[in-house]
Parts: sequence; structure tokens; C-alpha cells
Amino acid sequence: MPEGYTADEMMTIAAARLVRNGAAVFVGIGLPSAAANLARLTHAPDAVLIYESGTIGTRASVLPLSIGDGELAETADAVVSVPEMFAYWLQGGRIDLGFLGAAQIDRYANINSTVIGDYRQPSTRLPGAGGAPEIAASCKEVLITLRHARRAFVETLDFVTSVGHVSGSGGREQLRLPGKGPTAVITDLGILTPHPSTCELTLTSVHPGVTVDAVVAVTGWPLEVAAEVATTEPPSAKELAVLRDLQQRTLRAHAQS
Amino acid sequence: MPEGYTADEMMTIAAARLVRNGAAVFVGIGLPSAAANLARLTHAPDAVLIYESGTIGTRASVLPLSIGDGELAETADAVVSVPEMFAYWLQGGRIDLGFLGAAQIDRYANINSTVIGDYRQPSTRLPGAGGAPEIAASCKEVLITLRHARRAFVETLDFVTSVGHVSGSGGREQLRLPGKGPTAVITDLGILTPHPSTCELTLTSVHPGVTVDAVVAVTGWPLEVAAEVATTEPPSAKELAVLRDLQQRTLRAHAQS
Amino acid sequence: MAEIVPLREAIRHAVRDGDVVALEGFTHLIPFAAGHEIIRQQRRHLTLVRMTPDVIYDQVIGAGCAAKLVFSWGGNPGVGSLHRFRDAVEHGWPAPLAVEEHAHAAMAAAYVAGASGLPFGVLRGYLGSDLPKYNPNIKFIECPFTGERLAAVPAIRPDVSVIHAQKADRRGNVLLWGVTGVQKEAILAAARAVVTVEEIVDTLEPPRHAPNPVVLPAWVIDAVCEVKGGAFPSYALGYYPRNNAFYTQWDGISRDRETFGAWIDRHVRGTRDVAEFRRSLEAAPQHA
Amino acid sequence: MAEIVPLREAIRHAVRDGDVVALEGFTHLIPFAAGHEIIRQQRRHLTLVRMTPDVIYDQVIGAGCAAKLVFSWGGNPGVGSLHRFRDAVEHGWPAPLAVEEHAHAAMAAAYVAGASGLPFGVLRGYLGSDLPKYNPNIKFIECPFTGERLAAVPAIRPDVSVIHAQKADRRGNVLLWGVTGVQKEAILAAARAVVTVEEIVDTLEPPRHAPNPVVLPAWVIDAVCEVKGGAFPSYALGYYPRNNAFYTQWDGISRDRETFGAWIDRHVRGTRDVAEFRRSLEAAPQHA
Repeated sequence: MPEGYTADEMMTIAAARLVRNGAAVFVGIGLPSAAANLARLTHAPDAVLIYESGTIGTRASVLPLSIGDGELAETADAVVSVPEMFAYWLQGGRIDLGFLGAAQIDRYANINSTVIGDYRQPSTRLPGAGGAPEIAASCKEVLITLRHARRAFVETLDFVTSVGHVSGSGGREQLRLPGKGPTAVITDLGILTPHPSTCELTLTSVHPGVTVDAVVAVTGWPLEVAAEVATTEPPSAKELAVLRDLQQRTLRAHAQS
Repeated sequence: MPEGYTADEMMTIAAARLVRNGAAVFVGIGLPSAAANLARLTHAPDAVLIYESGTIGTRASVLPLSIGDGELAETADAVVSVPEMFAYWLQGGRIDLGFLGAAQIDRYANINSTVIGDYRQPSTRLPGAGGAPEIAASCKEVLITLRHARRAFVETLDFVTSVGHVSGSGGREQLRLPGKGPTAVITDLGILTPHPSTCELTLTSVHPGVTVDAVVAVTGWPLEVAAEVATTEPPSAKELAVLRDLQQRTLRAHAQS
Repeated sequence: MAEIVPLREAIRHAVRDGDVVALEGFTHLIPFAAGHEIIRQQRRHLTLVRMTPDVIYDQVIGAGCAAKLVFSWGGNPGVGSLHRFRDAVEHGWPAPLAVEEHAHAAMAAAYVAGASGLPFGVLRGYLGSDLPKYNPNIKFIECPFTGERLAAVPAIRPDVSVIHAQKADRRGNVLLWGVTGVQKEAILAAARAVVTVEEIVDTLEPPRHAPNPVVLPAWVIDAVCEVKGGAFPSYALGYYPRNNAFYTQWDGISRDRETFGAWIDRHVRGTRDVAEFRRSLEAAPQHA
Repeated sequence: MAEIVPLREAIRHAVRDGDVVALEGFTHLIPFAAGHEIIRQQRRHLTLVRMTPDVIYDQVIGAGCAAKLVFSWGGNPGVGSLHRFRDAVEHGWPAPLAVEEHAHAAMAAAYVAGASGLPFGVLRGYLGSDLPKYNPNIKFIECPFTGERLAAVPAIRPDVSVIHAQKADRRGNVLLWGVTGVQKEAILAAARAVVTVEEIVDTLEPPRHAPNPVVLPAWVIDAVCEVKGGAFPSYALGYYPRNNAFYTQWDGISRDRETFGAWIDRHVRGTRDVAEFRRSLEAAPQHA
């Protein structure tokens, strides 16, 4: 990893770049929130940030610690009830881009955020689905962010919480899922995108200083690698400055409470 | 008709008396609104007046001309959307008493407010169902008010808009309708109530100065008459004063706009 | 994303012959000015959708713009019948009007389904009513858990919905309050959305005691038009009261085909916008 | 009709052993004080319902009050796992916890169905997910118009729902604003409803820039309790911010059964109300 920025910063910045200006973005807590706000503060000033707590068009000055922080409501264009958020806004097909995280992901970008081990006798009970199955189904496009590790990038999910491309090409159409599903998986090592014909996740970009072999080594299935793997553009000075400024403001604000 | 008040005043006052204090009342425009407000201003100060426009707990100083007059919203405890009104408040089973009017009624208090004549080639196209079918179904109790006339009290409805007691005892249970249906029909001549065992409308009270024969004569089916027909208590001085005051305030207010 | 444009332009772009059009408003904020613009632009074969078609739909139907009406209560609120609607249904004048008739609860559920991206709405309704006999868009389904019989209606998804609201900001975010009816659902259910507003302001802010403020973000709206008085003769809470006299006078104007025709030619087709329409009415005795 | 009573009395009357209980709140206005009172009164065999069971449910589960959890996301928001919840699911401590697991969209639809008097809610959801394999309360139905396959879930109808709000008036009408989650639906879906509020005032009035004010009329509520700080350590918009430090500290407190037990004995069972709970925490280093 080159000096000057962390792998998490690269991951956040790579995700932020995929947020188009003007897009309505369904944002989760943590990295998605950092990426979406970074996008809003750089190239996508008109991105509409939406949190499942019901806040639409938020412009929080710091990153929220919970999905329903007070500043999200106070800086929103509109605040609606949670049932309305899921019915009229998400299911209604108004969201351009959704972010998802996961404990496990498979080669078709299906994800598990429910349990590790058997559902009825889990070795680890995870928080569960939350909004994920319907974010995965209804957003026009989905980005998945998680750190690369063999225990996360698995041959077979312990539990399918939300579907990506199901079992490959045509899988979403067969289930009549409205959105086009995950278009990229952004990790701390690189970017995987579904192959245009098979929908299998394919390594298309590695972050600066990361080798293809290093990515393959921490992927739990024989990873498809694009014929030409790009190197992710390193963070610009501006991206880094805005992101760090945002995160420092956040730390200061939350230290006070 | 004794001097000192009109048949419409008697009808309104007789309906108002059936509004219990504290009841949540689904009010329509016209006589129901006058009756419910009269009740609120006399014996039922804690009646909660609800209009299908979404206004809950209104305390309008004058009678509304439309179901969504501004004063209804401005004096309400809460204003909700129309879908919420029908889903959470009416269908949710929270309404104690609903008022309905009709163009036609039959002996089981089923009503028609849709067409006179054939549905597809009507001689008179009426406004239609509005909230009536679900008011009739979901309110714990329903009062029907209409003027007595042979063309209104008919052997067979031209169209069943909303059901009262369907085809007699057990009819509502068979349809699994939640509320107990119409408990009284208040006309300008008297009061009809469903027979406890057959559910057939039975003349149980005539207004002062009205004979049983006069009511039977303007009813389009052989009207059941109770063994003992009461005479409706005439309007009290207070009832009349409050009603007239309300109606004069209303006239003055609406003349200005 | 909302563009702020003149009403004439908004209607020209958004409303096409043969469209399914919902001009919503539940006695409050009825988009009269937009309805008049549809008449002026002579749209044809429209399917009009509205829970409470009232005087503006009576005018649009009488002016020959409509082929079908989807509705649940069609009257002149506080007055009585809609004579142009009745003439179309009873005598096919100026053209036959197909009718798809519901109850309010079903229309509300159908709009909610439309806004929610669901193909149908469910309600505890219509049991015992004759309406399902005449409307094939009322079906019954069973609850998969309890076996209860419930009514189902298809989602309403207008090609274009038009509403009137109190305010918009310069980005095109819209604010309405008071009786807000089914307007949010109508906008979210539609493929295209037009909103007329009393005024465009720098910052959206409901008044201190506004019951029930509703904000529609700019990005769910196609066109916002500043139309002062755009709900007249209905009312805009905080701006002007309902003109009850007009509703009463409409009964007389609309009873007769010729009186109606003269009225619509003079005051609607003969004017270019709300301001001219208002002046034209004021110049006429009894608004007729 | 709402009675204004002390919290202890409200919980004593409203919450019974074996009840289905929903303490709702979506990160904002979480009814912590009411949850603590349930622990103090040692309710048993509760079925807890909540979209986002968080720290308060972790405490109620760890205290042995719950037999079942109906939920869609169970975590310590912004921190990580709920260790008492995990211990109950993974190791059956202090008692086995049955789980009925949904996604948010389905829980929201189920609450809406409960508030609407419908036996089930419909959503475009769960397609491809394993959740329906393990939850028999997820079924699929066909749209009677289009044949599309949609998910159905039974209505949520708690025996008692408890929420926290900003204000009530002396008649018991309740006002909340900001992130209002699924609270209105939880109250309207329940057989009994308890609301704790920051303050009881003469006249309900949202602050000038309150987003999204929601009023619940007194006659849909059974008990209103004035509990200043009743949402601590979550937040009450306009009153106090979220105590983020507590959420972080909870991770440490709750990882270990004994640490947890000592904490709950000292700070919850050993105190009588919110004021004592707050003093007890402040007297303890690191809130532990």
C-alpha cells in the first residue's frame, strides 16, 4: 500500500466515485455513509441522500452514528415514516443507487448478513436483514462494500439474506426483481464487477500497490480476473482532504455527546 | 307538525341525541354534520368529530360546506392523509359511529347512493359510493338519515351501494362485516330501528304530530310497526337555540365567501 | 427533477391525448387552473381519475376532453349533482363517458399501491355492495394466513398527475398543508407529475400552526408552475377561502348545455390564464 | 382515552406476563425508561416485537423477560453486536429465545396491516432470500390482476405497544417529530398503548422547524406518562442528543454475563426511575 492514505480511505473514495451527481442514494451507516457524503461534498453535489429512518435529501455536516441521528432529520428536505420510506420510496422504485455491506458474499454477489453457521444453531448471530433484501431487489443499482478476506468471500453462503445475481445470468429476471442488482463490489483491495454475460464477479481493478494474486489469495472461490485489470486511480488530494475533514468533524462532534 | 320548529330541525335533533359523549364519529356533510356538531355543543362535548378528508377531532365554529373545509383542518387535533383516514382510522376499527344518507333505502337498511334506474343506462346518475360501503362495514354502529318518501323507502333498491343488514338476521355475520350496522334510521317523520331478531326496520318512534299511518303511507314496503310506538321527545329550547345559532353562524360565515 | 415553467408549457409537455390523468385534491387545493389549461389545449380521449370529481372535472367532461372517468364520488360538494357528468353518463353528451366506479377506500388503496410499486391494493371493503358486479377491477382474494375474504383493486398509475400546492422553493421542492388528501400518492404513482403552486419562495417553511405539512422533493416532480389563485374557486389554506357562491352558481350554469357552452367559451377558452379567467368572471353578472 | 399516570403504574396495568410487546423507536425516541420498568417489574415470557431491537431489548432479553423476538435488524447501532441477544440465540442464556425474523420492509408492512385492520401486509420482497425457508409467517401470493408473485406477512397486533414522544397535552394528546419511525403504526396496531413523554404541556405545538410532526389523539392511547429523559441514552430531538459514549460502553458491559448482571442489578433493578438510573450511572466510572 502506497504511503499517504489507508486502504479504508481508498475503499471509501473508490465507492464515492461511483455515486453519480443527481442520483437518489439509499445510504447505510458506516462506509456507505462516508462514501455518499464524500460524493456529495465533491463531484456529486446534487446527490440525494436517503436513510431508511425516513430522512430524504439530508445534508448532515458530520457522519451519523446511527441511521436516524437527529441531524439527518434536521437537514433533510423531507422526513417520512419508516413504512412510507420502504413502501413509497424504496419499493416505489425511486432509488437509483443502494449501498449494502455483508458478512459473506459469493461469486454472484449474493450476500449474508444473518448468521454464520446453521440458522437454528448459529456460531455467530449477525444483526440480520434490515433493509437489505428489498434494497437489493428495488434499487436501480446496488454497490456492495466489504473488506476482502477468505471468510467473507466464500464459495457458499451460510445463509442467503439478499440476492445479487442469484445463480448467474438471467437469475434476477427469473425472480422478476425490478433493479439491475449489484454493479460493483468495492473492497479494500480492489473492485469486482459482474461479468456482462455470466454475472460472475470479476476482478476488474486493483487498488494501487495491490497485486492480482493478493486479491485471488483472499477470495474463497477461484476468482475470475479480467483480461486487463486496471489500477484504481489513487485518491486525489481533494478527495483525501474532504474525506478526512468530514471524519475529523465527525469525531469531534461525537466526542461531545 | 307542532309550531315552533321544522321537521328538519326535529330530524337533526333526534339524530344528535343518538351521539354518545366521547364517541368517535365519522361525519358527512349536511344533516350528519349539523347533528354531530349539535351533539358536541350540547350533551356530547367530548365527541370526536372525524371527516373523511382526514381531519380528526375538529371543533369548527360553523358547519362546513365541503368535507374538507379549511376550518376543519385548522381546528382539528390531527390532520392525516385520505389514505391514512380510510386505512388506519375507518378500516382500523376506531370509529364508534358513522352517519350515512341515501337516495334509496330498503327494509333491511341497505342503501343506494349510486343510480336510479339501470346502472348502465341510469335515469338519474347519483354521486356514488364515496366512503359509504366501508363506513357501513367498519363503524361500530351506523345511523342513517333521510327524508321519508315512497321513492326513497323502496321495496327493492335499484343498486346496493352499501349494506345495512343485508337480507336480515345473520346477514352481516355471514359477510364477516366488523361493525354492527345501522342501529337507527332517522327521518323527518320518525325513527326506525332494526327488529332485534329479524333486523327488519321497524317504526319505533314518531315525531310529535306525526301519525303512524302517515309514516306507513310514505314507506314503499309494508312497514313493520312496533307494538308500542313512542313519540319522539320534542326539541328542547336549548337544542333548538344551539342548532339555530349554529346554522345562523354558518349562513353568515359562508355568505362572506 | 422539477423544472420551473409556465403552466401552459407544463400542460403541453405533460398531458397527451388519450392519457390517464389524475387532477387530485380533496375539496382543498383543487387544480382548477391546470384543468382549464387542459380545456384550452383541447386534449381529447382522456381517462380522468379522481376520488372526488367535482366542478373542474364537470368542466373538463363538458368540454369534451374525457372518454372515461375512474372515480368514487362525483358531486358538487355542498350543492348537489354534477350536471355535465350526469349528461355524459345519462345521455352521452358531448360524448359517451365510460365509468369505472369505486368506493373511496378502494381508490385510496389503489393510489397507495401505485405509489408503492405494488400491482394491487387490498382492503376490507365492498362486501355486499353491487359495485363489484359492474366493475371487473374489483376482485376478492383470500388472506393466506386467516382465509378472510378481502377486496383487491389494481394500482392506479396515471400517465400524469397534477396537483396544486401552497409553495415551492426555487429548486422545485413543494410544500402543502391542511387537507392534503391523496395528493402525495397521486404524484408518486404517476409517470409524470405537474404541480402548480401559489408562490415560489426562497425557503420552504410551513406557517406556525400548519397542520400536517407535506413536502414533495423536487426530484419526484417534472414541472412546477407558479399559478397564484390556481385552486380558485376551491381554496388554498393560508391564501384564500373557498368561493362557496361559485359552487352554488355552477349548479345553474351547468344544468343547461348551451349555458355551459357559452360559459366555458367565454371564461375558459376565451381567456389565457387564471388572472384573465378571474377578471372575466368578475366582469360577468353572477359569474355566468 | 389516555389517563395521565406514573410510568410504574402504566407498566403494571398494561404489560402482563406472556404479552406480545412492541417498544418501538427507530434510533430516535427509544423508550428506554419503559423498558427498564419492565425489567424492574420482572415481566416474564414476553414476545418482544421491534424492527430494530437494540440496547434496550438487549437489556430486557439479558434480564430474562423475553421468550421470543420478532425483528428485522438486531444490532447495537453504530457499534456492532448485541451480546445479550446473541448469547440468548447462540447459547440459550438466560433462557432460549425463539426468533421470528423478517426484513424491514416486511415488518413495516406488517405494522401497517395491524394499524389498518387488515390480516396481512403485501410487499414486493423476500424474493431469493432464505428468510422464507425459516419463517413460516412469510408466504407468497399472486396478484389477482397481473399474476405477479408478492410476499405476504401477517399483521402485527401487539397486546401492548410503548413509545416515547416529545410532548403530550393535559388531555393526553401526544406530539412527536423528527425521525418518527413506525411509532404511529405500533400504537394503532396494539390492543393497549402506553406513551412516555418528555413533558406535559398546556398546548401542543411543534417547534418552528420541526420536520414531520405527528399527533396521536388521546383517545387511541391508554396511558401517558411524563418521563423526562425517558429516551436516554437514545435521543429526543429538541431535548437532548444521543449519548454515543453509552452505546460504545454497552459493548463492553454486555459481552460478559456477570458484568451485565452486575450492571443491570445496580443501575436498573437497584433504581426506581429514570432520575435514579441517571444518578446511578453518573456515580459509576465509565457508566459500568
